[in-house]
Amino acid sequence: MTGMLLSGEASLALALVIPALAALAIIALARHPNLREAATLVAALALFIVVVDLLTGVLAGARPALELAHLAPGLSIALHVDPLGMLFTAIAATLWVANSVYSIGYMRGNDEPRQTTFYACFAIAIFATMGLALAGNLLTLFLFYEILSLSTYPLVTLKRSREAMRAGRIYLLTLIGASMILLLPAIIWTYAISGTLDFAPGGFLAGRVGPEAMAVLLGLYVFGAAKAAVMPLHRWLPNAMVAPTPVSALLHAVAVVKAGVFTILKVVVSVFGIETLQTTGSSAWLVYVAGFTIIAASFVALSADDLKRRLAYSTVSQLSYIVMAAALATPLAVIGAALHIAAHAVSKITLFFAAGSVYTAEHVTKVSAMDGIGRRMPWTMAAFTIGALSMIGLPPTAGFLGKWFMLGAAGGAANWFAVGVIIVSTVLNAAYFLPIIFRAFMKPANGPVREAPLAMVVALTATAAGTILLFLLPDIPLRLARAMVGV
Amino acid sequence: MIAAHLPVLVVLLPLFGGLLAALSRHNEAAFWIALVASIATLAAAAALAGQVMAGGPISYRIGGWDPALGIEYRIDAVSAPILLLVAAMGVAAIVYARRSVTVEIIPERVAWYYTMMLICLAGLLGMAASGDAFNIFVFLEISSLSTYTLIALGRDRRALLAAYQYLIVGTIGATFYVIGVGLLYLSTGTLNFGLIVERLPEITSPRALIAAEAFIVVGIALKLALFPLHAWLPNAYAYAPSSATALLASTATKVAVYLLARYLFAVFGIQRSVGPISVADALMALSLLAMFAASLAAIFQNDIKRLLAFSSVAQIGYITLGLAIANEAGVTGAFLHIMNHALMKGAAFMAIGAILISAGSSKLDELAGIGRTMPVAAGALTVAGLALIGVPGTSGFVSKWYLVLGAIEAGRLWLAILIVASSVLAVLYVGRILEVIWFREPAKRSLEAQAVPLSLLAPTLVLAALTIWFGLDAGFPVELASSAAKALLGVSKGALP
Amino acid sequence: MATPRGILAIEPRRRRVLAIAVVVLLVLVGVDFFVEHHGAFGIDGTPGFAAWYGFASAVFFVALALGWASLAAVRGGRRDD
Amino acid sequence: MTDALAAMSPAYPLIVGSLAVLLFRRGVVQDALALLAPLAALALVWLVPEGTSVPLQWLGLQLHPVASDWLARLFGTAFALAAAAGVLFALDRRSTMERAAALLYAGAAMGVAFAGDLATLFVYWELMAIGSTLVVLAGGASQAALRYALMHVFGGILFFAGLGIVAAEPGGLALRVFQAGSPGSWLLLAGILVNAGAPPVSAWVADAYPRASWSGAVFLSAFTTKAAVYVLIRLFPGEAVLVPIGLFMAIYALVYALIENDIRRMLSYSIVGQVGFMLVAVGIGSEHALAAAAAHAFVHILYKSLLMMAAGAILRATGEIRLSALGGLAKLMPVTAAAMVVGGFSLAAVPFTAGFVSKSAIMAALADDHAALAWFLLTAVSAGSFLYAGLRLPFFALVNGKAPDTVAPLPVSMKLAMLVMAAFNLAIGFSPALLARLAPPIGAVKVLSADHILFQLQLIVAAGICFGVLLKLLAPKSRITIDFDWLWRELPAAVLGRLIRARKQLQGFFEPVLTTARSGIGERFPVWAVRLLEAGNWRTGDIALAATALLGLALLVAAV
Repeated sequence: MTGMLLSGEASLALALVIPALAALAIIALARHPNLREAATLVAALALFIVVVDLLTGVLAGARPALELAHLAPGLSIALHVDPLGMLFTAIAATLWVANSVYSIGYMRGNDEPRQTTFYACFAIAIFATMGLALAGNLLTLFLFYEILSLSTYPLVTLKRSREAMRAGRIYLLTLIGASMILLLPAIIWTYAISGTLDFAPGGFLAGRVGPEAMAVLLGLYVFGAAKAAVMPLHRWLPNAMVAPTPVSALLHAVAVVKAGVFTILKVVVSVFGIETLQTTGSSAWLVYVAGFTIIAASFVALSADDLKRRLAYSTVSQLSYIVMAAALATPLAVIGAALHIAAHAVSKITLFFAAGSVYTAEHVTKVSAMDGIGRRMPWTMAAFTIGALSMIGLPPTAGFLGKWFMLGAAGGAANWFAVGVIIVSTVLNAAYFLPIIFRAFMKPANGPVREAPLAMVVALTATAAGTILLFLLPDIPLRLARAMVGV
Repeated sequence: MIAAHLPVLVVLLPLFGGLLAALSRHNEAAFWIALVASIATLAAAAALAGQVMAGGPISYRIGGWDPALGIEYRIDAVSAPILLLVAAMGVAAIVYARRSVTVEIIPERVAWYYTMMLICLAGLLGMAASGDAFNIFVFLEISSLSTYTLIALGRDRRALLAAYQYLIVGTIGATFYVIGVGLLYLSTGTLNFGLIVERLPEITSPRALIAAEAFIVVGIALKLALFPLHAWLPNAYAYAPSSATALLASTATKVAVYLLARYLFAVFGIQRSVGPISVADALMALSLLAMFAASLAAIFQNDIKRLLAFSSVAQIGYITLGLAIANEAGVTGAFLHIMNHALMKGAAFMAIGAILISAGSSKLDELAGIGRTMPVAAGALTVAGLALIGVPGTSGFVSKWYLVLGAIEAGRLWLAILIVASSVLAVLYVGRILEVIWFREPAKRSLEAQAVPLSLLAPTLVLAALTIWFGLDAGFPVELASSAAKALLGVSKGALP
Repeated sequence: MATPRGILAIEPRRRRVLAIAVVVLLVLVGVDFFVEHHGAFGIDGTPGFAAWYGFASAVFFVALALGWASLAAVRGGRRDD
Repeated sequence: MTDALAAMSPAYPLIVGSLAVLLFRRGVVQDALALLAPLAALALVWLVPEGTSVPLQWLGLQLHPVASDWLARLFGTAFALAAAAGVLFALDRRSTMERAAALLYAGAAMGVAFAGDLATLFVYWELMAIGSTLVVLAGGASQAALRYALMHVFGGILFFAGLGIVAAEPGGLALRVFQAGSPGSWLLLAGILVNAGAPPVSAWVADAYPRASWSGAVFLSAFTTKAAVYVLIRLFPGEAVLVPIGLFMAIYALVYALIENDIRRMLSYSIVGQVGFMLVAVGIGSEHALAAAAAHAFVHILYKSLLMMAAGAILRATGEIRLSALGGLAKLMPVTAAAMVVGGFSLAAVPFTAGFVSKSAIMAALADDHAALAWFLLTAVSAGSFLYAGLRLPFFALVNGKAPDTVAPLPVSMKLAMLVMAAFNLAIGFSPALLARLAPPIGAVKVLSADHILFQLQLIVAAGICFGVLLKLLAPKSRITIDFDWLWRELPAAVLGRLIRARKQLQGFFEPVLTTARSGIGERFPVWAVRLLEAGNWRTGDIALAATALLGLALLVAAV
């Protein structure tokens, strides 16, 4: 009926089981690198197939659910697909495939240590992402949110250097700390107010709590989900840049920061309900906070010479687009937010792939050292260019999609602050990305053409192509985003 | 037939087991006696818990005497979980002791050690089972004396000092307690809890009662290491033999907390104002201080056992905080945490004990990379650590959930934030351990660590597994804890005006 | 007769060209009197309007441009070229 | 067949050509492809039937990728001609990047002309920005290209923001007439005006175009600003605010052109000025005025390309583009000289050039509308235009001064391109009906009437006399004049520098305070706090004392 090969429940279970088994297999195959990587690839492909199957069902209207554990009366660990979760699941599963291919090239090309740890923790992080995306209630979401924080800590500290350990401490303390101090009380408060934690279309807090308290509660959620890196809880992200590039890609594109904005978006849509926020105006303040983050992070990016740092602040800025759109709390805005999650994922992973590729081939990390690199690594830098154009939001790239809806929403809501922020930040985005491209292609090359290992080039070409494809064929994410708000 | 005598059997079984073990004078035989006795005790406790959950409180009169004259054993929803917990931890600690004593105890004293463990168990169980204030004092002394011995049996010379310190402090506590009980008796003319509660409304001048309360509460507070009366605990836990530490950390303080709850809710009334502040507020202030000060102290420790000991002080703060919140969710949280903390701290101390036995050190800086050579023990320690933080999926999360829920339902969002904020301190001290044992290059000691026998690891792993089990399916402990909370809050209506 | 100096110092060849131009303009203005005008604003329909208006405009814009240049011009190049 | 054609935007051949150029890198094949693409586009401009193509679904929107009418065809023809002539002119420049970029650029402009809805239009609009940036970049000046790109990103996002907002209005994405009233339409207008080179960002034109290669500037002069005029005609006809903006642009550009030394910069200013004429006409908004604006845009593409070609030829042949360093080229480069004179005269609307036809149409429309101020000012500007384009430029480049000994020979293709463009200029000048066929509403204007020609001749000769008298004052000087670009090239750096200094001062002020505070906490951390944290080392007496104290306290409180 729904065109699915597997039953919905089976798909849900498999989405968790496959990456978990992959982690075990990777550990078991630690001594056989080729088999170990094969395990990663096979698992990634298997997960991809399962998710595509699930997607067919969700597009046809199925909403499978699965209870994993019954924690206590009223509290359970349960999965329940909704369109937004499906979108995130699909993004993460797809990018896991690309990232696995890329990782093999990168980890071997740079002879990185502790590769088993890398692949195993990566698989666990995917496991956590699947659980988080498919979570049926806040408790489940929180559980997987924390697993994600913990499983990525070994990745951030993969280099084990003093700097890496420091970054790891900041990473863990910020993410766990914020989630404990703010997110957990927010969830418990929600439970105390409403007696339920199950996500519901349209939210379930309407009328149960006053506008001021609702604004406070929203604040707890937004800052509690520090993975969304809303200022001032953004410092962990640039610090985590010490990790190898595939890890950065995981943090910025596949899972971690997306988990943050996903949480916020999910809470806005399925806990508060956008209509409730709209009528109470409880999210108005957040537009300003997110807007400030967008602009301030862009300025920092503008002044950063380290390429990955520049990309990191670009992420901080882009994430707050999503948060700002969520705060606008109109159907159009949250559609834009959902699309921007997809668009940012595929373009930012392209940018990081390219940065890692440049590092692998040339050991260049500074923007100022990238003169002529585009002439030497045309594929890599062409992909970088596409990713950068997407960050700016130019057609024909995916970045256009989200901005389109956000601007329409901001204008429709007559929120001129938001419109102004998008305009200014777009120019700033261009101001910190274009010089890299110009430098790379226009300055004379100081050596022969020498691309990074094939696996990396294949991966980054694929994601760059995805960035354009998503623009040309936005149908599936758009349908999911619309279904999310029921229009 | 036996079922009717279960309330007293649960105390007598370990007591006689202890005597037998002392008589056997043979290490191996003593172990088996202890094991059988403790398993029998656990069975008895489980049966009792089942009866209570099914049919309500059980009253047992020793020798058939009327409670006004004789001693009543009373098992209800509040004490049943404690009995179950103590008995279960007893089994785990004894299984664990089989191998740990071979390294930590002089062979001639091993049988004696098992005896002391059983007697200590008997004392603790007695405190929980008895419904008679003075009888509780007797059991308190029994458990304390055996505890001093257990600590003193540690090979480290500092263990003797720690035992001595605990002896002094424990004696002060017991003395305070017995003075309080005396005052209570003077006021009410009875030592039976039920009768005391019945007669309370008739008392016109509560001054003596208030003095009794002061003595009893401070006395118990010393035993449960309530901040700032906690200073004996770090040394005692750090230098006691591993199995003793595991037993004490997961039972002794918990029973004291139970006693405190009993007195505060059933007898004195927790919401009552003494002078300008209520008892609850004072307890809350001390609990918060414990949570933060002890967690901070834990961060700066280098010896993992001491670190965990400070962590215990902090975690006891959570429990007393739950009592101080004094609504159903809060007290449920407190009782949940009594059980969950026992499991996780038991696992943690057993794991570090295994590491200590194998690698010869419990110092943080000497155990770098121990996760490489002892993955199972380090894994158990990790699970316990995550539970201490309150990571979801572990039992620590569930108890924290109820505590925060209690705070929010009491309309105190700030308190909720403080509770979770202090668990961030746990992130720091647990994080230190995890970083060192997993993410550092192995140190010399770590590389030389030998394989650990299964009998050490099995109870450790069982406790760690339970920590996760109760984190994912908390139905059973929550049911126990919430009926305990309901029982406590239900009787507190009859407390002092 | 003193030799003109400065901007009015006109070399002979230019003088010849200028003279021719003036003659041409005079002829054009002369012819202008004999054609039918379709001025929309009155004054623009008068004969010779374009001649004087054009000259005045040209002088005005030269003055404006040179004046602005003397205010806003700087020597050398730009910092970021 | 017609259905298939109806869906074929004339943009496609150019974009495909751009990709083909990238694929076929060498020799004649690439040349042929590059020339073929604009010609194919030209053919399509006239083959695509008038009307709107079948809608396409994308992003939940109804898109009309192709829509054709006389206005689209007029601009399409101009763009195709400019692209063809530009490619021909640049045939000798072997830069695949510039060639591909130029075709992309032309294709995007074509796409704008034939877009049937706002979203399609925007996509091509942004593509145009990318293509033109690459053309500038191909000249090698990456800083200028960066500024250019940022300016277009700015314009693009303003347009985009406006678009996003008006799309939610009842009209949706339909191309329709807006009143600059709602914020959405204001943003839209602002975005278009950035591309048109309106104040306060006019300076980008003169900043970027002269930095392109000798051939690149030819392309640049044709598309962006004219596409903006086209969009204004479509979306904001009769928008009153355009009149003052256009007048300002005309006067501003004239002032800068009169004192500019770099030929191509001068021509770039001239673009702004001529677009100013068009904006005034669009602002007037009568059917006649709109057609005149369109016609002027068409003609402007013809003569400005020609002028840019001439300038490019001079740059190529001599390696020099400053008037102050040039002179006497007329004899050495006769074709170029002729092209420059024809182009300059056309710009200055000398009778029997194309510029005369279209400018007359604009002035007639102004007169019809009784826009006195605009009419008198633009007439004056016309006289001034002749000063620089018809006189100052040719005189100092071609006549005055010492000729260089030799110049590099020009390839035939360049000469051919200039001759073709010059021929177009003259053809329209002699036969205004050619232009009227493209822009039917201006057919009514009688251009080649005696009084009209006389009027223009007087204006020109009078200006010429002024030039003859003031020759020395207008002599080129090596200098730069502060322009609007000061706002974004100097001001931010100055402000930023000041901010950084201020921050340093602030730090210098707070540093001692912070240091004191830090060390103070460390040193004076209370002894009791340390003791509390080290509870494991308490003596037994301490614990007993604490217990007794607590008990005493409790009893005390109870006793009170």
